[in-house]
Amino acid sequence: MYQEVILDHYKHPHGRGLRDGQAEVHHVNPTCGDEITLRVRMDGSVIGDVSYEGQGCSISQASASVLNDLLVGKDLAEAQKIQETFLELMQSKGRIEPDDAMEEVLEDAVAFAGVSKYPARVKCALLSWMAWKDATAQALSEPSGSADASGGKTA
Amino acid sequence: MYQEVILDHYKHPHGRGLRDGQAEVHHVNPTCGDEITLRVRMDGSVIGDVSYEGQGCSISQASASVLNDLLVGKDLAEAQKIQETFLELMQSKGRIEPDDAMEEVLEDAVAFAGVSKYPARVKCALLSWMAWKDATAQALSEPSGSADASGGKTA
Amino acid sequence: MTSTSSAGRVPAGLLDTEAIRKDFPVLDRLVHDGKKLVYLDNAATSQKPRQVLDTLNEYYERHNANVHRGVHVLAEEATALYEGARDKVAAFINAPSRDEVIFTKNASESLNLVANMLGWADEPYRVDSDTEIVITEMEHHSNIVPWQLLSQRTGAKLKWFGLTDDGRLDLSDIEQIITEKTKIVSFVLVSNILGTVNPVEAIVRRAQDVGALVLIDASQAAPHMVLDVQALGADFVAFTGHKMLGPTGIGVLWGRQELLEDLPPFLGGGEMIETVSMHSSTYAPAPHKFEAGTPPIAQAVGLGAAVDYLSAIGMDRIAAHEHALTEYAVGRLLEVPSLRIIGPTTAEDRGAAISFTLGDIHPHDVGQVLDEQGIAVRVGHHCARPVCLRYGIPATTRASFYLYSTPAEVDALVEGLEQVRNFFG
Amino acid sequence: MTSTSSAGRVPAGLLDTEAIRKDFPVLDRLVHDGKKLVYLDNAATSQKPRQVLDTLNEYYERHNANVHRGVHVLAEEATALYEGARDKVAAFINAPSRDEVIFTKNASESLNLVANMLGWADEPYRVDSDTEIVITEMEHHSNIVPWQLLSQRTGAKLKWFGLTDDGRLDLSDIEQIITEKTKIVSFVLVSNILGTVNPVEAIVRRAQDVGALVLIDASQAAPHMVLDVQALGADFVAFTGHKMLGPTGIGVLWGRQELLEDLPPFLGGGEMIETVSMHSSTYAPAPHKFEAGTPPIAQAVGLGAAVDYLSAIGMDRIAAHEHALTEYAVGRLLEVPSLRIIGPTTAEDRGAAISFTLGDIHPHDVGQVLDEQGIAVRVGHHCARPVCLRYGIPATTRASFYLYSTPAEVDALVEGLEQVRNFFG
Ligand SMILES: Cc1ncc(COP(=O)(O)O)c(C=O)c1O
Ligand SMILES: Cc1ncc(COP(=O)(O)O)c(C=O)c1O
Repeated sequence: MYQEVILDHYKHPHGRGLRDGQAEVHHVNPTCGDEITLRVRMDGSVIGDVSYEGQGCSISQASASVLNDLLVGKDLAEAQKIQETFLELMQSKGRIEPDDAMEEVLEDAVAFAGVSKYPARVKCALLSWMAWKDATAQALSEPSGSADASGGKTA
Repeated sequence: MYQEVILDHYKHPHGRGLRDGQAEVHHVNPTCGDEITLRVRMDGSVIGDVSYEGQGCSISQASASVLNDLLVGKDLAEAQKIQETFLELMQSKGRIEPDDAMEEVLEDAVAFAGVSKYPARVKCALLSWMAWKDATAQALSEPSGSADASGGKTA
Repeated sequence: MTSTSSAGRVPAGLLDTEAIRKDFPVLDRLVHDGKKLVYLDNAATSQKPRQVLDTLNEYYERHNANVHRGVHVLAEEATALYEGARDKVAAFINAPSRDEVIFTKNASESLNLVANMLGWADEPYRVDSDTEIVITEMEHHSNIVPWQLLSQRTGAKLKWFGLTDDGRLDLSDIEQIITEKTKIVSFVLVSNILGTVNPVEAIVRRAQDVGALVLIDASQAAPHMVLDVQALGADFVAFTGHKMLGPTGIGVLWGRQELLEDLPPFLGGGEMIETVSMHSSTYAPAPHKFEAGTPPIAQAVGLGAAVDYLSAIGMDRIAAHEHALTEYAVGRLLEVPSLRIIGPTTAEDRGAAISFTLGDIHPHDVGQVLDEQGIAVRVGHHCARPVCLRYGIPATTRASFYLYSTPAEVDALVEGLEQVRNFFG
Repeated sequence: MTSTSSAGRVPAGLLDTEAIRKDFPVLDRLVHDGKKLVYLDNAATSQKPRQVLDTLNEYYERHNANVHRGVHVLAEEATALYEGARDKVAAFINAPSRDEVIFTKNASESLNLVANMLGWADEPYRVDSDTEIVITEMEHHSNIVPWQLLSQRTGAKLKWFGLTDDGRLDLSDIEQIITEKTKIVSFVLVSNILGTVNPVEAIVRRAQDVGALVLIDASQAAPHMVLDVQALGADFVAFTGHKMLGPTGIGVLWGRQELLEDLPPFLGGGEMIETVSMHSSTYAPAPHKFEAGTPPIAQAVGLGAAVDYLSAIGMDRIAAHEHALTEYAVGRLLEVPSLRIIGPTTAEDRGAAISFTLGDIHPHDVGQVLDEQGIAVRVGHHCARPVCLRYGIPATTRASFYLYSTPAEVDALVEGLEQVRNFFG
């Protein structure tokens, strides 16, 4: 599963470090302690920057680096499509063999296809992507930023 | 396990009914709901009477009848010896084959030897005997009658 | 066992028990010097098919590891098997989400779990001294004692539905029993002692009207009929693996997701946390929040195999088999002089457990003499002593059937009861 | 695996692992295209010998029935087997009475059971807002979270012993931590992450001086050394079956008889009662008082077989084997560049679980690359996150040994770590 591409991103991460943004989130993978702090800066409907700091395994670190590569500069709708495609690949339990179309969308991120066979590592690969999704939602719902999380039945 | 003797005692119990006594106890076999109310009258150190009422299976009823036969009129020490011998037999898991000496002590009660192979029924056979032991202890400790049941560690 | 029914009516709708029985090694067991076992104690626990035992062996011989935290092959496999069992159970009960299926050790833990959650919950779920708890007089002790404990500890008032003379719930005073103060209504779907199938809809509707939660004890339903938690309309459903061909040591609590999110945890420990520091902890989302410690991994996997086995036959066909057999058994038992069925005397809205008394012969004696003929029934109060009190009897003898039970076994029971009567007559 | 140790020292005192390994089917498992499994994840769960699996099969194929209430052959047999398992466990831990052995579903339930009992207890045991609870910073989450919950629910103050830099309990402030207000001191006998064996006597003595109860988490001790509850001097001892060759789904709580008599029940339901009416219930004597519902029957019987297996080899010999192996492993691991052991770096007062970090290579990556070579270790915080916080690390890699582990497996681990370093170097 450790493709050369993954190791490269791990050893030389792209866009690492925290820079300005409209929203910041902190996500943890409770089963292994991987952590990421991630900020999103939107320039209108374009992803202006995704900056991050964190600790974790090669998979989670490389995945954040790939995310930065792929999403920064993209239009939100396109970025979301990339995120969904990556999610689909990671949840495929090794059953998706990325084709050219997918490779077009995911670029380096297709290297994570092998990781999808290891459920315990899928969470690592998705950590930064889930954080990005969360931070983006917050950035867009500024200044309120609080979705209704109560719910439940009133007696 | 249903010896003729047991069935006889079951169908024609000896000494059944509640009469005067110095102490009364009520024992329950929680696993099957067998119940007995039993009274003991001591005439000095002699068992004056053991009277009882109850509901239950043939084993528990017959055992109470046999107890009445065996213990009434006996000296306390002798009665206790009989009780202990019966207890030993019932806890033997079918491993004790009553010999002449035991038969001398237990008389009709040796018929319960077969019951000892059935753990679920041993409690039935012992119900009245445990009640008798309890009631006798109470009768002897009159008028106080309350053993210290608290115990435990003080912090 | 080989004779055809002396009553001459061979019920329709039966399963191919000859084929099914081959899957259950214990049914070949000989007892008491060569008598063939007639196992009619299925309401206490069911036997296990070869398929479940093979699954257990394969788990232990090839995949055994602790779940959820490992990156090695065995840990991945064990986790996939354990979580796969959750998927199977979720599908079996038509749960909207797999995350609503909590594995416990038995139905009793499932029921206690809900009682404890509600005691520690925040409003609007909190059970306290201003509130009421509703159960019924036909509950298993495992659905009585947890509520008595909760009532003692919180001051909440415990109320219950009584029983009619023919073994059904008396719902005539439902408006007085379930009120605006009621926080939880917990009742059994199929009684383990009376066999009664209870009218879920009427109770759920009233509970919903007053905003009370509903917990259904489906321990005697899940093994025997289609169990659809969405159709039931309850908030929680509890059942136990060992009565439905699964191993001992595994139970299930299904709960509506939003409730599981809102309610506090029960047992604390490994697996149920998100993050722990010495000062405070946060909890994992359900179902893990309610599964502290190493779960009964092999047992969940075994329950998954049991559910596969049941589904392959079809729960509707199993229900039809048992219905036909129960109808036959009720008919034949009522022919036995001085036999009184405690519970419904027809097969309508009735499960396959039949309790009875036989004159004034004590059930212990009935059971023992049957046992000597190889016939295994249960005797006693069947963990439902209030029912015995209600009908003024110390105990009952109970015969209970399952998918492998046959009319010939019913006949053996009836013949056995004749012998009991001769013996104690 | 075939090469002799490159370190050249073959440790003395080892068991005949060649013979022992034949009893464990899973140890022949090939993983990742034919690599032989090197199972070094024993602190998470142990593998099961054929003898335990045979016992489970025999239980289900011949004797399966619900326990305690039946008069039929199977019920008598199942009860005898289940209660016989209690006798075996009682003997294994030198319990003064078999009635002091409570079967639970795992160690986590055992620990929660005590915490809950104390919350509902009367004086003098009652934990409330005037009282204190003492644990340590090296506890498993299962011995932290129950006490945090109890503390939140009762207002009692939670205190703990910190750790020294070399992975031992810092008892220097024992008089300030365990005080007259302390009601319960709960601590681990052998740490599952550090491997540390804790000084029981000093803690028990201080607890007794102030009249506090003591609960020992022996989950990592019972599988590996002679466990004598009388010698420990504690009031309660908890452990879990699946780490000591037993099935999943079974745990043990031992408690002193007079305490079990005085303390209130935890789960309510069938089996734990004496008599039930709708208005009130009374409880059976211990151990049944604490065993609500159908117990993990097969699992208890399986644990009995595990205890037989361990005893036949001898816990002292198992301890000696592991000690020798640990000494060897510590030595070899310390040769690996940039490897840092988290926990004691000698084999003194140390169990057979060794946690370490490898430079700044994340444990997930270490574990994964080892796994590709067939070597199963555990990575993460091992349900002891406060220990990771204490030592400023996100996680560790942990190798843990058992009676079937060999020096060749230690060598395989060390070689595997070299590959990890090459890969991420
Ligand atoms: C020290 C310690 N305590 C408690 C536990 C909890 O045991 P279980 O998960 O079986 O409840 C474990 C193992 O996970 C442990 O290592
Ligand atoms: C109706 C009912 N509820 C609850 C239970 C408790 O199940 P368990 O003993 O598996 O906890 C049983 C069976 O004993 C039952 O028949």
